[in-house]
Amino acid sequence: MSEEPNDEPATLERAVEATLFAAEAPMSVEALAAHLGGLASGEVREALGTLEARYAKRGIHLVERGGRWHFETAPDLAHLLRREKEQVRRLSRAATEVLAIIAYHEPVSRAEIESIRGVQTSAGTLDVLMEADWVKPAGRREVPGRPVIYATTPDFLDHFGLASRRDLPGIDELRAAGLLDPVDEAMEAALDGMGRFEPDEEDDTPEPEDDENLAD
Amino acid sequence: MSEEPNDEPATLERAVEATLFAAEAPMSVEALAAHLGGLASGEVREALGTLEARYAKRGIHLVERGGRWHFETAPDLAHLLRREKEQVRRLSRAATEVLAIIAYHEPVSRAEIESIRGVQTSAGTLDVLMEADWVKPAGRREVPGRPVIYATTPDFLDHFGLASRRDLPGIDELRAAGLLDPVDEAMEAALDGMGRFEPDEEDDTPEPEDDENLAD
Amino acid sequence: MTAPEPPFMFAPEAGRPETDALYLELDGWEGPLDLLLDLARRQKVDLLQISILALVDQYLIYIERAGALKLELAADYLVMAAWLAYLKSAMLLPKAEQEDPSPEELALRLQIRLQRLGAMREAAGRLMGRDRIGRDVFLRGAPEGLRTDRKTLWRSDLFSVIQAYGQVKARTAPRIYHVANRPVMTLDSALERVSSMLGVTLEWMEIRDFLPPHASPALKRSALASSFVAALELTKRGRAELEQDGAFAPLRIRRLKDAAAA
Repeated sequence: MSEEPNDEPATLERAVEATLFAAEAPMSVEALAAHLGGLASGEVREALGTLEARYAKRGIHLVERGGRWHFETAPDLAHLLRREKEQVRRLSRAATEVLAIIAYHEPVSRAEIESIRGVQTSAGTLDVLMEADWVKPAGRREVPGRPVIYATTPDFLDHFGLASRRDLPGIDELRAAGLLDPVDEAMEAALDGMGRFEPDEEDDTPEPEDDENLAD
Repeated sequence: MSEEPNDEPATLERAVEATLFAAEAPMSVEALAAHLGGLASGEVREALGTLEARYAKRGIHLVERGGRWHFETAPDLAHLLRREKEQVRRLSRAATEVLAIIAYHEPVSRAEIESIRGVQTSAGTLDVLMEADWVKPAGRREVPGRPVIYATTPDFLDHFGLASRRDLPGIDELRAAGLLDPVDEAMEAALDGMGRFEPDEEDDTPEPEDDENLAD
Repeated sequence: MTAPEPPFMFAPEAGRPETDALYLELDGWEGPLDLLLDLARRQKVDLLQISILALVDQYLIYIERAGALKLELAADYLVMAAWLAYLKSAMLLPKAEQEDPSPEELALRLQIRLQRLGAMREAAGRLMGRDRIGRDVFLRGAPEGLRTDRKTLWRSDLFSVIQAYGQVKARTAPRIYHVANRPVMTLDSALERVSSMLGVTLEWMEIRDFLPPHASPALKRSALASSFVAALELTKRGRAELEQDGAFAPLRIRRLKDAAAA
């Protein structure tokens, strides 16, 4: 190794480095001095200064917060600690129905959604729509129980390419398009099947999860 | 700061450094490469090599154990850290012997362990080693009774600071001296060496160990 | 008789305290083989060079002393003592009377086993002496941890939404059911019709003749069924009698005379 002689850290510097590395909480200069066998605070402070400079450009920094010192990841590398993985998924049939009802009837309470759908709506369904940012709570209905009412968001219009909710086809247009005809099970199945071949469905495949490897 | 320009770490080096510092468990080259966004293993390996050298004289070392990397405090600073942090379970003598036998002979059955020690292994001994995650069942020996055979784990290498089983202290000498061979083989070799026996050794072959009795 | 194999397998190990000192209690050893190994080590030579006779004597003396002190000896130590005594006597016998395997072979086997146990005991010591995590080297006390947050991007399209709404509306729209008014002849009207027609004559008449002549086929089928039931009912009341020549032959009916009188 072509390390310069002055690259060799002093004993105290190494001791402070190892102690702060292994510590479960940040340590004050005094705590460090006591831990290292009753050193003078000045010596410890000096070692901390040297270490701080040594780590300044590295992936880890030695930092002081409220008089206590600890190592932490360099701020510009924070994204490495929390990595976000995006996964594109197609909205389920139930969620699409709830979304449609909210879009056509807003603002609307959960009980009203259920009464229109004729089936109970699982809690997760509304959550999904809110997570997607297409639906938001829009106050409460001033009736007994003061139920939360829901409405669509600007993101909803955005995603579905609508200038406004008035662009949604009316009941008469739906009927004319044959969309109000009763749909039997076979028909629904056929529609579901067709759904699989839509282009963006490809994204539905969960990506390979490589973070599992990190665990072991 | 009077740092040399070549002291400035490369981006990948900083990223690997920060990731391993933050990780809660040792990471393989592959896990690192995946975490850092699908890099080539070679690049990561190179960065690890540079980092390992950089930390060689510091209070913290970068080490590889069983193919996985982690940071740990320098062994010569143990006295500074041990006083508050003694957290290693004390193994009974029986457990240390069983662990050594498994490590040096693996994979090895319980009967084989017992035949070396000349004493039955109490149920708790293997449990302790498995609970510590140093030993795991590794299939069955294809002999009558199909006994379970045991082997060590990556955690074992990690805990005892071994890069691989080849680093087990004295394993090469023990193997060269035939001390890891079964007793029967050693007997034959010794008897052959003495040349005291006629060619038809059949009857002289030492009877099989009383291992069968051990299987419980 | 063949010489007994050395008793190398003994009672289960107990939780025995670790010790390097040679206590008179036998609690310090992991069984007789372990005690033998300790005694052999005292000869300070390679385990393959030890004097087995000396080792046997040491072991037996040791066991005797323990006995003299009235210490409870585990059976396995006594079994080993007996075997060693046997081995010693065999080794002292003239060669001619040797058993098979020979005492030398048994002694060699014992040495090899001691050697192996010794090797593992040493290896265990060296292993435990390594820099161990949590004792000699320490991991980071408070790692930040690596996390992967999974964010779901939801996708849908306008057609799916509109279609879903259409289906909800279609599924839940009120439905009106039309039940067609089917032409039937009730049993009451059939009864009335059959009994009045029977009043006209005393002759046999076919059931078919009671049917309305210009009725639709549907009404005719209903009338046939009702008229048949009406005929059965009148017969049961004793006002008429029925006659059929065979299965599927024409069914005929006529009024009973006295019934007419009644």
